[in-house]
Amino acid sequence: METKNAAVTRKKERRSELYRKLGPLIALIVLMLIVTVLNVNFIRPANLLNLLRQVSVNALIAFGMTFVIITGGIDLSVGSTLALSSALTAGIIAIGVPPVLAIVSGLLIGAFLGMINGLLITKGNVAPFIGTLATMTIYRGLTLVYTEGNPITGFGGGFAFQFFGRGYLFGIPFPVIITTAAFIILFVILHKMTFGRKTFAIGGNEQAAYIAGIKSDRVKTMVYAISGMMSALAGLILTSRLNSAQPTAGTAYELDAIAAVVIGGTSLAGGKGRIVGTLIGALIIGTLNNGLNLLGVSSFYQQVVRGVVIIIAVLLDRKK
Amino acid sequence: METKNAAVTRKKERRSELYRKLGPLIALIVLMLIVTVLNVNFIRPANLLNLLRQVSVNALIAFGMTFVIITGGIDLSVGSTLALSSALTAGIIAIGVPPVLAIVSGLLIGAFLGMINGLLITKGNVAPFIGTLATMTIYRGLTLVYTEGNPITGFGGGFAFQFFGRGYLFGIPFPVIITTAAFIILFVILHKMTFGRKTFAIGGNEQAAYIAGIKSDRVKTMVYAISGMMSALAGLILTSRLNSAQPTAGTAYELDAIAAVVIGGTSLAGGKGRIVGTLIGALIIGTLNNGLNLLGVSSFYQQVVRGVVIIIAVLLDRKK
Amino acid sequence: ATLEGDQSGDDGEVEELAAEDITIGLSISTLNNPFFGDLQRGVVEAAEENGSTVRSVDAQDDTATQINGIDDLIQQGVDILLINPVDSDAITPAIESANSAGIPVITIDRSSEGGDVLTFIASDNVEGGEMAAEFIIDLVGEDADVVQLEGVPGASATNERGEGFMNVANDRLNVVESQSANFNRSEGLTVMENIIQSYSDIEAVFAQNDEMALGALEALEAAGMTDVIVVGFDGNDDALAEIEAGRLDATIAQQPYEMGTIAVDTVYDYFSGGTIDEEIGAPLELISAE
Amino acid sequence: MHVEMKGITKSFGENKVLRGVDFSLHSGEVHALMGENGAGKSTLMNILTGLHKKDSGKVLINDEERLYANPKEAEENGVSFIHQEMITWPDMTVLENMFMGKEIKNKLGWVQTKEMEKKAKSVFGELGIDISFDRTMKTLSVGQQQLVEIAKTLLNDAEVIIMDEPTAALTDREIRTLFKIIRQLQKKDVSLVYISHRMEEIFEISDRVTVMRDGVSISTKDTKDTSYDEIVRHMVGRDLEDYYPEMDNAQGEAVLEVRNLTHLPDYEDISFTLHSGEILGFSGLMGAGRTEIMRGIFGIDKIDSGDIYLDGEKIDISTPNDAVKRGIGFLTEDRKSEGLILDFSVRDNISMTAFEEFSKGGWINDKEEEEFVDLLIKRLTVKTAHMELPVGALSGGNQQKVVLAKWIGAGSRVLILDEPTRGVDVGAKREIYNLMKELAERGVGIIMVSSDLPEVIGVSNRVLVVHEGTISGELKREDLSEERIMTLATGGE
Ligand SMILES: Nc1ncnc2c1ncn2[C@@H]1O[C@H](COP(=O)(O)OP(=O)(O)OP(=O)(O)O)[C@@H](O)[C@H]1O
Ligand SMILES: Nc1ncnc2c1ncn2[C@@H]1O[C@H](COP(=O)(O)OP(=O)(O)OP(=O)(O)O)[C@@H](O)[C@H]1O
Ligand SMILES: O[C@@H]1[C@H](O)[C@H](O)CO[C@H]1O
Ligand SMILES: [Mg+2]
Ligand SMILES: [Mg+2]
Repeated sequence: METKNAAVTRKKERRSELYRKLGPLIALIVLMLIVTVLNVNFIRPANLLNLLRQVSVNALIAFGMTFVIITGGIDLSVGSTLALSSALTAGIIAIGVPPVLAIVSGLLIGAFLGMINGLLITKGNVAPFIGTLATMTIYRGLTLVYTEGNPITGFGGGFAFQFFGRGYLFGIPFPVIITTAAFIILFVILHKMTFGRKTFAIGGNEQAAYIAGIKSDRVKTMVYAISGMMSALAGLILTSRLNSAQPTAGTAYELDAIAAVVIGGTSLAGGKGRIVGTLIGALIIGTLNNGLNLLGVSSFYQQVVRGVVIIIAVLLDRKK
Repeated sequence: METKNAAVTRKKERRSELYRKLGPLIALIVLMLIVTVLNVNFIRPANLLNLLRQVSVNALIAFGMTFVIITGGIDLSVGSTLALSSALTAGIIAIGVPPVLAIVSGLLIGAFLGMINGLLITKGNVAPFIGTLATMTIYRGLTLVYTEGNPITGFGGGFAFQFFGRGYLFGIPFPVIITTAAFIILFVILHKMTFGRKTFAIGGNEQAAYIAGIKSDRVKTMVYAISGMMSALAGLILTSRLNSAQPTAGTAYELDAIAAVVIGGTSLAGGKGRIVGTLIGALIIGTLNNGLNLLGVSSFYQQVVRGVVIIIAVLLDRKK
Repeated sequence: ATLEGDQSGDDGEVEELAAEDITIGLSISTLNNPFFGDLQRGVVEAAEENGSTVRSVDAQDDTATQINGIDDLIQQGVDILLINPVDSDAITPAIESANSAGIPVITIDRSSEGGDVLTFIASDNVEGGEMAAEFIIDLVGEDADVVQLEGVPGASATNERGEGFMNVANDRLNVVESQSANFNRSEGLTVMENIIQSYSDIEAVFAQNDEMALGALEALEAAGMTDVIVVGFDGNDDALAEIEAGRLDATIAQQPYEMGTIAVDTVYDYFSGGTIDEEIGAPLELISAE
Repeated sequence: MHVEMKGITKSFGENKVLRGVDFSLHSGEVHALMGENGAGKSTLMNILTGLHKKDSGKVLINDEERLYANPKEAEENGVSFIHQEMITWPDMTVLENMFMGKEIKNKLGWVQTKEMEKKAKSVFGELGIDISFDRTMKTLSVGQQQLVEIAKTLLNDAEVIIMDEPTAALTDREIRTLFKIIRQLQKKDVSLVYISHRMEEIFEISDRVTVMRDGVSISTKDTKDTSYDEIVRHMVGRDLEDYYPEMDNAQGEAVLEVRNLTHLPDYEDISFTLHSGEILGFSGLMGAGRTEIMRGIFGIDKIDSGDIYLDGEKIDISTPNDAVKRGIGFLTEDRKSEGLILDFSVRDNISMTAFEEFSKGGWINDKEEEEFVDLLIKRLTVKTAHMELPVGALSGGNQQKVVLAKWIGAGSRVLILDEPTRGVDVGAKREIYNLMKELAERGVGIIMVSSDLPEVIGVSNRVLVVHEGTISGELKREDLSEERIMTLATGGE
């Protein structure tokens, strides 16, 4: 009896688990179908590639955010980190550093800015919401100070840097390739490596994880560094695409990234989540933006629709 | 030893409690002293009244936010609620409804918008962060749809409505009087009445609150309604002061309000907080904005300074 | 019970002041746009040259922040206010408080709907919009499919440029799509990318400022639509460089720096007892590759 | 008040927790409710007090069918429940806690603190409690919190008080106070339901005993007519042999040496040696500082001074990670908040301390992990349907085994067990003792902090007694007795 019961529970659990995993995916497919029916242009390969390229910036930021949220934290500074690291990278290229080196420096700058968040939160014991709220303001301020409020343009960077955001490889936009690579690497780290396990454990019960010998301060600091680095990567793509580092770039991007993560089924309470879900979440948001534009919905109504879709997606996920 | 221990702990606790309460106040006084030394204009009564009037909008929103945060929630939609209720009120006045009635309707609209948040969170079981993130977008979108993106102006409202944001009573700006009144009422509700106790109880231990017979769904819904109503009140003051309802009004105001609450010593984890602290927090932020302007600090550096002050204030509070 | 702005300031004679004794208060709508950075620089440099003091505040595109900032300037006892409003309506009360404090006001780039203003310095945005439309017709002919990228909804520049553009385009061009990209470069990029998906035959784009035009340019180039005509507005450095490089076709150049210096000159005129025109036009110029 | 519950059934989803339970409570009696972890004791009482809805069956109060809609209504009708997991607001004051949801207010709705204090004072007086009302709950010891909870029930003139494992976190002195209070209440004709896993208490305090097993009530008897063995038989469905295993494990070399460990004001100058294969008991009163000492050794809290040696070599432990790396394990007294991640699977919980066992260069080998976890689940006979079940769904005893599995899996050579059997039923307790013995026999050195005197005496090879933060004495196995330990624990010679 007990075992029969257990088997039933097990089966049910698996099924609900499956729903939970498939929920966002089904939502995405339905959304894509609707848009296609309303405007067949949507499904054309050119538009889909365009869509993917548009999604890449938010997706990259949201990947990093997934780690942060799984630890039970939040990173509001991603947009400002994006802007500051982009501006500094543009500055670095402008003084003649080879573009590949500059890109690497840009990523390291992002990781460093993220690390500051991590240290504030772990060593300073500041709540993630308020700590990254503060650095969001600070990094934005520093960006404006550094750029004097002007976009940095004409900094050069040659083919390599231009290719970064604007290139194509086998007909696929390079940012899409970067995003795919980042996804695979982060997927492996989160779901196949001990670092990911530790990330989940901290979000599940930090005290228990700490006592089990997990260096939670170090893991958290690294997680914020990952988030910073992903923001920087997104920033570099944007900078390359726009051929310009904008001081106001990334404003309010944290909201889209958080929405992607949550729509993807990661819990804001920490301890639970999947990076595949985040990818799907980012695609849902991207499809929505792209689709609503294609359908000629006014940008005012777009906001309403976007909010409603976020709620529906989250409610669907609740219902399993 | 046990009793001695207890006594020591006790004393320590009282002292740290005192620090906790006085911390933000001391920070405010120090800040005011610094600004005064650098520019004596700051301390002139006319400027102090000006400062208070400037603070009133953020303070009102932050008062409501205090309730929300004490329940362990968050309300990101305050800025959009402010904009939507202002626009609708302006519309109501424009069709000739007497201003006092219109003001009351405006407050009810705000409360209603807040209630929607509350229901989403309690009945829909959506995390406050994501639920109010969604309504933030939706309310903003509705505002833009309603106003067609244009400010509403010349709607009239006569003396009564103008007085609301721009009047003086005994030489004191009327918004300051409204804010004081709201503070007193909310203080009593939070700290002297059972509703406040319930608010704390829910944030402290929701399961326990349920067992103690507290209808937490109802209390939470009301708390979000209070937050919405305070946002609407702030919006009416703003609309009256600007003589215009702006569709983009209140953008990012949630961040200043949350900062005021947290600087004031209310914990984002819920269950702990004081509305006096929030008032002080709002004054700190206001003094900072006013002071930095008086000192002629460039707006770019202002952002950096503001972020740093938030961190310092929170760290000071941590250290007790 | 009284109202802010009720007590009228000293309406008497203008007290003459030497340049060194003048403190100018400057309220800018946002410094996150190079256009206004230039404007501010124009004011500051012209004032410094003559030994005046400038105190400036940044509204960060928020109307409430702007009136707070202006209050702060009034508290510091500035002699005159130069205001670049975020919103032409919402600025009225701030101008009224300045009036009641007896501080004269000059608005720059965007007007005020109410209060007493000494003068208003701006380019003629309606005319600028018309110039852009005419330029496009010259290049692609009448009835071509064109797209307009609009600025921040509700800003006077958006409304006026749109009005001017449509004045001409209504009868002589086929505007297939007109969407807001908020005067912002990255939004210009995405909005344009999306438009391209539905309209592959467009021949020209009018962006209500250069930032959006530059974003649109990247989108068009990525789609291989390099022969689409793109016209911007402002004449900022990046845009001029792109015109030089032959990628951007034209921009309706405003001269923000000059607007700043004109404003300061007007201040000196005022304090030496000169008469001031009600409106002062800043030069507009269409800059194209030729 | 007379309570009668008949044929109560209750399922949570597929899980049939109660399958026809009969239970009755006479006025003025102390009725013990016993049963293994997960037998359904708390659930039954939650149904009585309106927290859960029954599926079928009858509840009669004074012979009338009656269902309380929620716990508050039950309380208002004189039925109070002191929950197993104490339900408090740590950041709120004692007074606020006591009156939560039933504040005294005036016509305007203002809370009347003065009057509430007056009322609370009289209740405290009755119970002989002296705690000031403005302290926050979290600053009280668990025992004091428990007393406040009891005082709370008196505020409502409760006629029925349910105590769900009230002594799990108390030491003997506090238990004595509690029993005194229970007797006073009984005189006032209050009926009590007393749930506990501690057999001695049952015989001391209760008038009748009901035993539950697998969601059914097995027997109800007058306490004086039953016996220890009978109760255990009813609980586990068979006879249990000796409760404590034969402690004949041989002891080897010193593994852990602690020298002059000090952290004021919690403890001072703590020195002792643990040998491999030894079970070293730590006894003492609540608040004596045993937990603090263990946390100090394990690197959770900072120490002021002192040295720690492992295998004769001085080591530096400043974080738990340093301890875990060196093969020290720590089963904390608070399983839920420090020992487990309740929503995580059995597998994730067990593998948390032992990544190296099944990963290379940070890469996890899923297969190896599964085998590793499976082995531990089998070795410790953790009762779980499968390893993906969330740990929170297991019974208390099995949760405790998961924590043990985690530390055994980590290859711990030194195991610190803080209250390892708190809230664990007899059957599971025995299994845990057997495991401890087995580990000791394989050379693991074990420190067992326990407030359960029979347990300390039953399984320790040697006992150290802690009094006010210092070690007040050491007792060899042959010298162990409750009297000796209590004398040392209270500061006597
Ligand atoms: N809210 C709930 N949802 C699902 N299952 C529950 C819930 N509450 C209890 N259970 C399950 O019901 C069973 C009985 O639990 P209960 O708490 O009544 O046991 P108990 O006899 O009090 O055990 P213990 O001695 O460990 O306290 C357990 O299997 C438990 O997992
Ligand atoms: N009177 C008190 N005031 C505040 N905190 C207390 C008090 N009594 C105990 N505590 C808390 O609980 C701890 C109890 O001490 P500790 O746990 O070290 O003793 P113990 O001998 O292990 O007792 P226990 O059996 O409860 O585990 C204290 O160190 C402190 O953290
Ligand atoms: O005139 C200015 C510029 O065109 C700027 O790009 C946006 O704001 C307008 O007011
Ligand atoms: Mg129980
Ligand atoms: Mg202990």
